[in-house]
Amino acid sequence: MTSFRIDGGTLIDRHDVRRFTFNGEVLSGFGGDTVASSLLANGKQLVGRSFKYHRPRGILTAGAAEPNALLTIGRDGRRDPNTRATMAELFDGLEARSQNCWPNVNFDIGAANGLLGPLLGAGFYYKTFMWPAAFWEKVYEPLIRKAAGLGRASYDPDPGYYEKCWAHCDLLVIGAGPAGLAAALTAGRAGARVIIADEGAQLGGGLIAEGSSIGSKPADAVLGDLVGELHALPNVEIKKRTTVFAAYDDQVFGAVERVQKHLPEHEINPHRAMERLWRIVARQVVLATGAEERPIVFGGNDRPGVMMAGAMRTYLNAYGVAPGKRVALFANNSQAYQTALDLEARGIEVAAIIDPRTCPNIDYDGKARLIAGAMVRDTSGRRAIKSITVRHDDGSDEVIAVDALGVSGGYSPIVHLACHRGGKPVWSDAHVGFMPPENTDGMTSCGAVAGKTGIAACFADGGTAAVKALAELGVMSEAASLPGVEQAEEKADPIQPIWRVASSKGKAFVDYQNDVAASDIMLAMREGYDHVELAKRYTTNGMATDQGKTSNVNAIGILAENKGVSPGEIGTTTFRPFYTPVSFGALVGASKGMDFQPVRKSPLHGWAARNGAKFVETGPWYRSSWFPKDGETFWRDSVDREVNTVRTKVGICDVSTLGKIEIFGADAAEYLNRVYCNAFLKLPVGKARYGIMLREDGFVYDDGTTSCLGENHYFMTTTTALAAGVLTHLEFCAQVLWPELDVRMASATDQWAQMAIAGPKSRDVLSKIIDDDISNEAFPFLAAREVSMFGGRLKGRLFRISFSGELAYEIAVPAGYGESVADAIMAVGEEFGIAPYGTEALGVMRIEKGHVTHAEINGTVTPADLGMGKMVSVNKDDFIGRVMNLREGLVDPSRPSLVGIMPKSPSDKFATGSHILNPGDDVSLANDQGYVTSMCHSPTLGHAIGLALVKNGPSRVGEEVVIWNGLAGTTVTGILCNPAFVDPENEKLHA
Amino acid sequence: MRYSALSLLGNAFSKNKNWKPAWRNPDPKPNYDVIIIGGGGHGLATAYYLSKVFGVRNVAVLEKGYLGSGNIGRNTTIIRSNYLLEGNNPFYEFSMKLWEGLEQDFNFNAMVSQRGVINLFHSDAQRDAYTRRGNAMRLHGVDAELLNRDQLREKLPFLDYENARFPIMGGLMQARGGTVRHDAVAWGFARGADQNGVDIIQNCEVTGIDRDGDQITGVQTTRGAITCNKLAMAVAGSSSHVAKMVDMRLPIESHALQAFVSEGLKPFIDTVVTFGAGHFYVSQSDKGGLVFGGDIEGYNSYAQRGNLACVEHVAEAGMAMIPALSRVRILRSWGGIMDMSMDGSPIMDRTHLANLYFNGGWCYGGFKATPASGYCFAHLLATDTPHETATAFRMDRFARGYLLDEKGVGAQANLH
Amino acid sequence: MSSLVKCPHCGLRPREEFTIRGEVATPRPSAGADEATWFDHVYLRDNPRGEHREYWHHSSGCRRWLVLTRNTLTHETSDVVDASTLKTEGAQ
Amino acid sequence: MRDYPLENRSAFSPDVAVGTGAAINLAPVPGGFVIHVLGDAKSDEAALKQVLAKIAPELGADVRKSAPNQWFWVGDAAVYSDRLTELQAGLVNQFALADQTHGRVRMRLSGASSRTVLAKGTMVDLSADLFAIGQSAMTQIGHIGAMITRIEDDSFELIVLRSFAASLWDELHHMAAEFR
Repeated sequence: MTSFRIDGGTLIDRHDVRRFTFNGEVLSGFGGDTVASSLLANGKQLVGRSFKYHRPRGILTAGAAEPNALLTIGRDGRRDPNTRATMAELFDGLEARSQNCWPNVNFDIGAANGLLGPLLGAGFYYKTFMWPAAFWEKVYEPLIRKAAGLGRASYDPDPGYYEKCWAHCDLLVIGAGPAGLAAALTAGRAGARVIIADEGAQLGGGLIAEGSSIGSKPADAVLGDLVGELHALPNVEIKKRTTVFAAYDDQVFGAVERVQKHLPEHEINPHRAMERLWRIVARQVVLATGAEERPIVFGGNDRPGVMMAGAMRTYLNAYGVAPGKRVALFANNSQAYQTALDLEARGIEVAAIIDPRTCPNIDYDGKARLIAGAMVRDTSGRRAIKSITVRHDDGSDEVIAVDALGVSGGYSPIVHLACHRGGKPVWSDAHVGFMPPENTDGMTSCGAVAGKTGIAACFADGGTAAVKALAELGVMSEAASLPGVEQAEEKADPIQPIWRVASSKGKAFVDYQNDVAASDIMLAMREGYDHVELAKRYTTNGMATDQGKTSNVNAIGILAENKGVSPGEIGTTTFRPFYTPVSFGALVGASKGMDFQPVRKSPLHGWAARNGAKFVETGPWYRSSWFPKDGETFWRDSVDREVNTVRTKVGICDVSTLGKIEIFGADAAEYLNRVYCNAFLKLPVGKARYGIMLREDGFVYDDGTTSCLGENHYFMTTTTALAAGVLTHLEFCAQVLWPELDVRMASATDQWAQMAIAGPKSRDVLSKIIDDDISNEAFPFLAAREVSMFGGRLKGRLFRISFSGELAYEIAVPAGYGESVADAIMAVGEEFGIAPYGTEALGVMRIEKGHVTHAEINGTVTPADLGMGKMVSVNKDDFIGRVMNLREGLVDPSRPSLVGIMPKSPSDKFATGSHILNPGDDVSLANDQGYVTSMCHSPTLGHAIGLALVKNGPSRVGEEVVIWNGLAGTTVTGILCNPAFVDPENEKLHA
Repeated sequence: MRYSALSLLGNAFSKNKNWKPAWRNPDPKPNYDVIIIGGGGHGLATAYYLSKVFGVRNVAVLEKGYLGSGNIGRNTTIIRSNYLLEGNNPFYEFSMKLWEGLEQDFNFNAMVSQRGVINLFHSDAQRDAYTRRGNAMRLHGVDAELLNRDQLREKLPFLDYENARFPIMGGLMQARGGTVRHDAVAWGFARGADQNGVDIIQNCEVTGIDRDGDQITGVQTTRGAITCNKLAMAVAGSSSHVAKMVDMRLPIESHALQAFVSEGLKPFIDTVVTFGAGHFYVSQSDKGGLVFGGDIEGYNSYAQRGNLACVEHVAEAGMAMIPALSRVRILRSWGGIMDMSMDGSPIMDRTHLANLYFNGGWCYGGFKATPASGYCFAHLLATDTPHETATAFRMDRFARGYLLDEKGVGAQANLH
Repeated sequence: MSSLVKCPHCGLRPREEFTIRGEVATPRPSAGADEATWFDHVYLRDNPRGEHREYWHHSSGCRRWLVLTRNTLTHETSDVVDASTLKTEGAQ
Repeated sequence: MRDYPLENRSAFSPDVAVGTGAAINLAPVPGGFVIHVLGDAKSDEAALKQVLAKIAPELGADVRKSAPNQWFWVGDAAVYSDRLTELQAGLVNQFALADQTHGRVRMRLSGASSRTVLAKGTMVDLSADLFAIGQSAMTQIGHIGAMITRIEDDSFELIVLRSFAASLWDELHHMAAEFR
């Protein structure tokens, strides 16, 4: 194989030989190479296939805009599909594969699609595949879906570590080309906090490819000096390999740093991020993102070997790679002539420069033949270019043999980040391109993105931009003086726009990756899809992985030309994040797998674990759900035993996850009276009360108990699920609705370990550790107060409340003592047969007792629906939800209301979520009577029981209904009943 | 021109030079029987069914931008009818049935793909809620299936079953759910309506509404004044803004929702899957991109864009569900403006003005509703009575307390 | 400001630290107000395209409710105050 | 049960790894107290602060502002609930005191890389000129709410809800791993 590696190359290190594979073939390159430069050096012009027609494609660019050279790099969990070979740094052992081709990139069966080209024009699929109707689902769609996409993603999890980080600066400089470097240096010298970010592996941008001298110094020496000084400034943070991918509100910029993507696996530090997401908060921004060289739309412009003229120069000067042996250039601007000079300086033959301008104003003194007023209309060559056909201004054609063609159709400023917040780019006839929007608060554009050409002009512009940006912050500075700046002059270099070579023979591509040709854009116009957005959506132009970086402006030009208007009138499609694609890994950071969300652990977690608890995720918490004992193989064995233990002896349950709020203040009672729908004003010290909180729309929000612990001091509990929501709601009420009330709240959820001690023996157990008298007389149902424990060594809060329906207490102790106290309770309870019980048993017992939870309080029920309508105060002037609770629809007697339900035959089972039908009714939504909200097996009753919300439920107790579960295909005859299955008279509670 | 195998072949031979415009580009006439404000999916579908089913053909659709420039072109393309409430479920099922025959009906391939929609659940409480919902669907004859973990693992082996913070327990599947090529829906309805004589007028922004007492007489637009006998609003996203022209305040807030697409991948996931322990839903487009989204931004917005915090939130949920997404790169994000109603369900009703009709409040469920919304709104416009599947979408349900609150979060728009 | 909020108590903070409730509707009606007034307060919104006043709660910071004046088209925030000042100002 | 051995357990397991590297070091701060001091929202903050300034030194307490008219008193000595009741009695209308000694966990992150590690979690700009020694911020570190206080140039104390303490510890551990 011929090597295209020649002398020179400022970025590569020829002592550092790196081996890699491309489609299984072992090749080598050097440190500093990109995969693209090393492939070119190895003579690999054909590297991939296009999406629709599977046409052979080569490397077009040397940067982020690459539409063609997308490779899959790596394997298994480290497999990166669709990686731009032009951005991937070469490392030893790298594995790269071509995509979207079978059996291989050189011979691809899918290329047969090309023969159907005329049928497969823009939008063809909208007009076809409809006959016969059934074929779509069975034949067409599977075929289309099989052909989807380019690279194949791995199904393996990624072993890499990722993270996120915030950064702050006075000035963010985006892009480290000559303009960006000058801006950073200017601001850095003025003492500002500067971050300069560049997507490349090295700083320099356009300076890297610059072969000639600047002022009196070689370009790479100038670059070295600049970077050296920036590194020495402590207030300047340099971020290489960092792509600023989006601009968000309030000057927050998203950037992704490819920290270790360029390293072979054995060099990766597992504790360091593979990629790091930066969220940069910038006070001012200098946008120095440069400009993208545009391809020209002509017949056969996609043949491997056709490359951007500027990219050729980069490969030549930075990587020491020749684009070919005999090269032609096709350009409508003068910058491409520098490529010709650089090629010739390295002894590469430049066969011709084809310039559509009739009298180009250039100072080219090279040897190449200059063909003015001409265009390239066709190319030939099967897998790589062999010749071009030039159409002269006299209409004659000439075929010129070449093995590479450099193209330049002008420059499109990279305005993305200036437009992400809604700004519209502005067309400039002078620059033949869309310039950044004029009013971008806090962002100053400079260099090529602002239309400047030439290193010196960009140096000067960068300095000026930084001075301006810093002045906004009240910082005076002086533009850094850089080589060549004093000689910088704007040279008139009129570009002649060519949106499409009209004489093109064969397909002239606009969007390479999506195979959108000029004829497709014109077809879209003919069919009425003539708005730039419609044309994009109909043809898919600009929708590939490169997001139209090389294609959008040409498509706009073609639309404009055909409509006879300026491209400015057509306008661009919307620039949206991301500038270049960003991995999920980077955006997720460390929040993956078990670390997706943080875990909250109860202070009794360790105690529960030692007692064998099975835990269940409940929001952020892990709660103990049951405690299996030896010999219990099925969860219900344990749950039934736990229930029986509580019902006959005593049990202990961790309820620490309930929300707990300390409420203080002179107006606390008045405040509680307004946030609960039932009365709270006269709750005496030492008493707890069950309360229902409504939302302002009159539906139940949450329930819980609030106890008065002292004058102006209350202690509220909320459900676990709504703890955060209730506190936020309470703060809204206190701060916004009634700031005149003196009420202060502190979340105390974490301060207390709280246990329910329930069962007929609960008092006996607690008496052993509580010093105070807790007899029924001294501490009756709903008593609540601080108690002394363990001979005065500890204080706790004791509440006589019960969710299980048994004689029960809840004891709260400072969290650190929780495990110790729980252990003590287990020890003293042993003689009474105490057992720990979990949320499952608790759930069973509350259903047996007819108590509601969020299974019933589902946001669409009123207190009356839950059988608690009488609790809603009719005496209070005002409370949250009072008025809306009285609306017609909320007092409609046919509303589903709480009722108990059990199977007619005790051996029948049914499921929560089953619906209720009247016997004999058709199965239909119109006949739906309600649904089962909760169910369990009741060990106390020996059969399944449930709670249900049923139309007119309470008045239908005793009725037979159908419990319908269509998902499971079961129907069970049920009987509606009182929801309090156990102890409806509340005798146990008061025992 | 009717699209057929023959027309495709014929045009291929003539190098596709003879295709005719899919729709006309008419100037507004001075008067229409019905003016529909909003040339998005719902407005165009309304015009289509008005002209096709109800014989009302003197109709204009006024669109301030290009046709389909609203949410029809910026959603995640999902269709499903897995609703819980009696007021919603029959309507969405009606929509599903219309989807199933749509392409033959309007002779445009919108690539309706019934690849299945699976909603994952991660707790007993979620399973119970999905059981209730699945049974409500079944009661109405809608297909629904509860999958357990093993059945799910067979279908979607690459979900995180082993190392998940919130382990997946199962899923509720609607096999008839799926995706549709969103833009094509707007184009198909537009082309069909145009062929029936409807004037689709682009770049025509309504700037004022003329009235005489409680009668609407016409509209002021950037292309002049136009009179009409009936005026219909189908401008979800901007409902409050347009309603303000007739001093109407609505139970609606506008919120931005971001959606995303990844780089094109070879077939990766062949159903629509919704995560149950975070905000994330995903499907794969026919071009190979993973199309996904999450929750709204949370703040009122008329800017069609969002912020990074929400992007990260969505990505985190996505990877919690599918760990293999780590090296999949996200290509593009975009934003749409949702009419978030105060109970999370749409409004389709007459208004306090005699001949003004309102259609909006679709929250983020507007796309799947497009055909039925068009059909039912056309029904309302033509007959002055709601279609039998849309009787619950009344404007006065908020005042009267007959809410359609699927989530049960109450009168806070950004929670729905 | 929809990425960052300048909390009057804590300084510049990211969106993630806040819980958003929505528009500052009509003031909460008095206890005796009729159902229509209440309906307006609970359900109806101006939802303007442009300047908008809304409630944000600094839930991961000082836990104060704030009122932002924010433009819904540009996302620019022109004012942030502690929400308790609404009522105190209204009373004056 | 008068002699039952009561034990105040740490939120961390006893074998929690404590780094000793110069670059980064994470350690629990055992013992001491945390008291949430709540002033009336309508009072003048400066006046409240003066009262606090008088009594805080007596407890050896550091006063860290958490919200308008609200502070955390943090100290290394043990304060028993009786003393708290006594204090509360003397301050009736000005302050409410909520003991959070058990509800909040303190840990210290120090070393040359401590600021870099924290920047992986919080948006608050902790550069020395903006966040001086003694300054506090209630903020979020990753997904977890925490109060950050600068103790020394390269040393920060974090106060986190007890239930989240182990999670935050793990998160910081990961964030700091590259510097160990």
